[in-house]
Amino acid sequence: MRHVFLDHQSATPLLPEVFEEMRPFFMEAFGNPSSLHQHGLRVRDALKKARVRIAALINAESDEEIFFTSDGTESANLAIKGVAYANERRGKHLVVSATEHPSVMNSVEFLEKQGWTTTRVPVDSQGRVKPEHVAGAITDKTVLVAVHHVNHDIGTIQPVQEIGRVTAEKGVPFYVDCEASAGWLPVDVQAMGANLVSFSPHRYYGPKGVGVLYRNRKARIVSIIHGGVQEGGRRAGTENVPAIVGGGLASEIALREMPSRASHVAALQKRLWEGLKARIQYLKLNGPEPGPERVPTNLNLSTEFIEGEGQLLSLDISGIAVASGSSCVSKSLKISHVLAAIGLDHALAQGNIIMTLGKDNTEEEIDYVIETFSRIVTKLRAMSPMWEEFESGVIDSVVRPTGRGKSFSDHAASVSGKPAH
Amino acid sequence: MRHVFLDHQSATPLLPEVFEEMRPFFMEAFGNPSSLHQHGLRVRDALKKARVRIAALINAESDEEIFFTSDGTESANLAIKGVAYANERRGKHLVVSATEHPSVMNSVEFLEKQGWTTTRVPVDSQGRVKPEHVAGAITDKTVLVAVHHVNHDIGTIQPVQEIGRVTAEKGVPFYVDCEASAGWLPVDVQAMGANLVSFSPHRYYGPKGVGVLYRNRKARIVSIIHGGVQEGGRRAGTENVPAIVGGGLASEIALREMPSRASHVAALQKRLWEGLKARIQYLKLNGPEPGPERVPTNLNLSTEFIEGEGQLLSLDISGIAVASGSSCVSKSLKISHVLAAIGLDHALAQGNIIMTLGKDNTEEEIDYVIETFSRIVTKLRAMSPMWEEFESGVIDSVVRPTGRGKSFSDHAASVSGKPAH
Amino acid sequence: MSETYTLYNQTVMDHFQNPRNMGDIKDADGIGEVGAAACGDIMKISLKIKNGRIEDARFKTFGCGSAIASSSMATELIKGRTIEEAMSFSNQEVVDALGGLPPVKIHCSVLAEEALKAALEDYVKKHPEVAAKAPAAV
Amino acid sequence: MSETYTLYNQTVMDHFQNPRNMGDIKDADGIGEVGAAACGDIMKISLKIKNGRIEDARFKTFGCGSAIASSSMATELIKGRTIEEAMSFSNQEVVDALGGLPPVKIHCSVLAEEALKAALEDYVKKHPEVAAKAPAAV
Ligand SMILES: Cc1ncc(COP(=O)(O)O)c(C=O)c1O
Ligand SMILES: Cc1ncc(COP(=O)(O)O)c(C=O)c1O
Repeated sequence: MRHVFLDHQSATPLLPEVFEEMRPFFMEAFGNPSSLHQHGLRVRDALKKARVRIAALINAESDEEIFFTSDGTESANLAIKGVAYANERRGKHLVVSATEHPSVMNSVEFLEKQGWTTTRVPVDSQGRVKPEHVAGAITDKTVLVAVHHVNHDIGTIQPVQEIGRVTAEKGVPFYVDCEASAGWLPVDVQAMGANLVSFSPHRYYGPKGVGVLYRNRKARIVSIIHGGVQEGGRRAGTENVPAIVGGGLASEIALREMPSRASHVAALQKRLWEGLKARIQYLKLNGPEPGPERVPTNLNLSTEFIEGEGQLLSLDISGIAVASGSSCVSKSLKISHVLAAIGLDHALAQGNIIMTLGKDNTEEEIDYVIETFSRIVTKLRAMSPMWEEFESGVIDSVVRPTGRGKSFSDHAASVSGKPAH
Repeated sequence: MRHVFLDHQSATPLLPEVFEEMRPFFMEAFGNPSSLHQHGLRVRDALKKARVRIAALINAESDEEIFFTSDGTESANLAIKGVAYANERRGKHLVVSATEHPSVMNSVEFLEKQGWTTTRVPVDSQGRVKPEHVAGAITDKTVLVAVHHVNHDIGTIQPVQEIGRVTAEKGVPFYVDCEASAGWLPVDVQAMGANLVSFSPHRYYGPKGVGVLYRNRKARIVSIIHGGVQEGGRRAGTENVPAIVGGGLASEIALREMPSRASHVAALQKRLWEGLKARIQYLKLNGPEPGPERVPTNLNLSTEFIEGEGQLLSLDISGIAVASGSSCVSKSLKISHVLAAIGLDHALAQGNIIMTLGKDNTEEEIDYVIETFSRIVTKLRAMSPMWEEFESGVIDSVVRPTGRGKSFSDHAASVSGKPAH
Repeated sequence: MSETYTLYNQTVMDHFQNPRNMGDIKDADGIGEVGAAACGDIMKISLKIKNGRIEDARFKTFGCGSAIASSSMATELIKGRTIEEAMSFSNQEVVDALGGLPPVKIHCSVLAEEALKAALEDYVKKHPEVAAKAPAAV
Repeated sequence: MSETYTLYNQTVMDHFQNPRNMGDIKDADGIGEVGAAACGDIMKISLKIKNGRIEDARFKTFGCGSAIASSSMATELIKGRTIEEAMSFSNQEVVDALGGLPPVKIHCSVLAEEALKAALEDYVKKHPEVAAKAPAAV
């Protein structure tokens, strides 16, 4: 069977050359960077090299601004809580966009339980934050503004540079979660005016087990994982040396290959979206059209009248790996808060499918996906009472309304006795 | 040059078979366990297997009691803060021993800034905590007792089983940091009466990048790294799959080989201590004598009249890797708080050297270390004004007092103008 | 990858991929359509009833794999039962027949039970004489 | 491992391994012994002074590698200087001559400066006629 991996947002395979770079650090150079002998000093040098490479990827001024954590989630937690705790006396107000990743959202919620208040800046129907809304949300108690570079679900590119100008003007530290952009789009921390940036090399063919936090001197942070004085006192715990080393090389390669990777996936993104659009009716693209406002790796689709998990499972059976933001696939039985934030109709949120491209996908694969997916949609629609009720005029389409029938949501509420959430 | 690695407390090389077990999870089975497709499900199975293996190492009732973090430090943070935050309404008092690892001590200090209070239970001159002191420290506001199994610096084995009976009687959750014992001594969470246990496979030939927290249902914890719902909602963030897989196998092997590894290092420990004692005068062993009260991997020595970093550097030049708890080798310029807690004279704390054995050390290596170390001590003493002042009767020895001269500490204070810390 | 990894067990996957009794019954004697407020799934079951016995059962489902498998299995199980027997049908039968469902997906089997009960209710409403015989279940 | 990794640079390592001027001077003209409260290091420098010039300097050090290297280097640097020159000796000279020290170890070079100054002070105390000539530095 053909295997097509279209879930690069969740994972990317390690590059063979990165694996080779990591290999000596498992058995031979196995030392602890805190040790003062040969074994420790050797790996200390290796960490330094990784820091320099990662600084280059994001145009940091100095490798001393790079801190290693265990993943993107921990980096986001450190950015949010580290700044909040460090500036507790100055103020306890945070500004975040409504479509931040759960690692940001849930960090903020945790702080709210400890007495912080947060303003969640809404996004438009394409998922974009307006810089003026950020400006309006900042108070004299605000100690941090957090707006991600690219949305993990719908691929929207945020106007971070403009927001960076706002925060600079107001003198508030600016944190940009670049997990969904780093390695794929240029991330220039200086041009962005970012004081904190987080990401993880596992998103661009580096290893799992390492996250990065960039932090410049304009943002004070304290540690959130306490213990030894690793990472300049900002992150205690024995460093995951092989992963850091691998993350360094993956970053160097990502920087070098960015133009070719980006144009490759952009072409596939266009081919995939246009192919699907031509073959499948009542299909909606969530987030901006492919182009300058959307990351070239991501397509977030809603297939009307059918539910996401069934699409995902059927695709998997055909060897195609995708994700979904439908409530059925989430452990919490809730639709992605991003889809809620862009005001997506519940009917469409339920039919959500996320396809994320990588450098190794091919045109043939894309054509196979288009073919297979349209077959699956037909099969699932044949099973769906909603499709039948749409065809018989009981309910209307959200994607292409006919003016006949009631809305799916009204119908769903009437049969379930409660509005869907 | 000969290379003798005697710093197994800081790092152990990965076992080749563990590396092989991890290998497919970098490039082939690179999926994210949260994904619902083939690639995700495959690694989900692998995590489950690792959990079962780790549960077996510590005799946990169920693999559902095993949570993965990034390292022993994070596990300790999660145990302490996770329990503290979860039980905030019940009480805000913690009991810890005075010689816990910094990951525990500094977590507790952080909580103290947020309104918790802590009782630090003192240890005796061998570093042992008395169960009755723990009992006496518990109040009706106590939500956690933390006493490590084995001390990371001086190798003291704590009477955890007795302490576990105390905490069970009082109905207070009991957390045991087993980082310095797991894989080397039997850790039986049920026999210990522990509700939480932390450790990291990198201490017993597993990979860096993974920590373990055992937690049973009697201890409520909340997450401290917020985001997705990985690890049953207890630890957000993309799992470090290869490291978890490797940690699983390393645990299985450690369990199987524990008797032979333990008796091997115990014999070397005896040989090393007796050899050094016979060759070097004014040498003190910190912590209990090799035997049932001391972990067989560790020797913590104080070489009187010379300082630790010089010993460490000289040993390194001779190919021997060791650690030191002297203030000169710490980034904070403070002696190990463990040495302070056992009331070690400052003069001896300064001369501290820590040698930790591993399964691959040999008798020949030990003999080389004895030979080399005694040569180094002679050379450094010849350079030391303290040795000269001892020989001339100005100051006295702490290890073997002669009754002549003042104490080193008095002398040091008089020349530096301030008492040393 | 040589082995196949599936989210659900083989039986569930089989019923998802090759659903039994998918579709509608023309001139159904009872139709039930219910929705799960928890996740937004919708299930419709139509029944053909003759001489107090379920002769045919069909489903249509808007929902996840386990919802589709649950409705497929429920219609299989229910065919041939009397109304009285069907009235006491429980989701646990579906779960058991499917060889188990993940805990978070048990509600899918509940939805199947509810859709079936709703279809029976619909039938009973149209046939008050049946209601008189089995009042407790409705 | 083929390469050698060292905590300090080559010069520091050389002075640590092969310290210059280690020892005591019999009948020294000035002896200074100082300690660093920060870390507990102790350094002793003894001087042989003839015609207002440092003829010989020796050290003994209880301390880390950089403390030993700093005292070795300080005694090297100071030999041949006049008392007046030595009075304005600064730890930075030691740091520079060693090709740099890690930030956390700069205090070791300060200790060397202090030990030297203490030894000079000791000499001056015994030779009040010198104090009269260079009062500022003491
Ligand atoms: C935008 C964004 N932020 C943070 C994270 C969390 O990173 P990690 O999975 O490395 O913990 C993700 C994960 O996909 C993400 O997409
Ligand atoms: C007793 C003890 N606890 C906790 C830790 C911290 O573990 P890690 O180094 O895996 O972060 C250590 C580290 O050596 C330790 O010895």
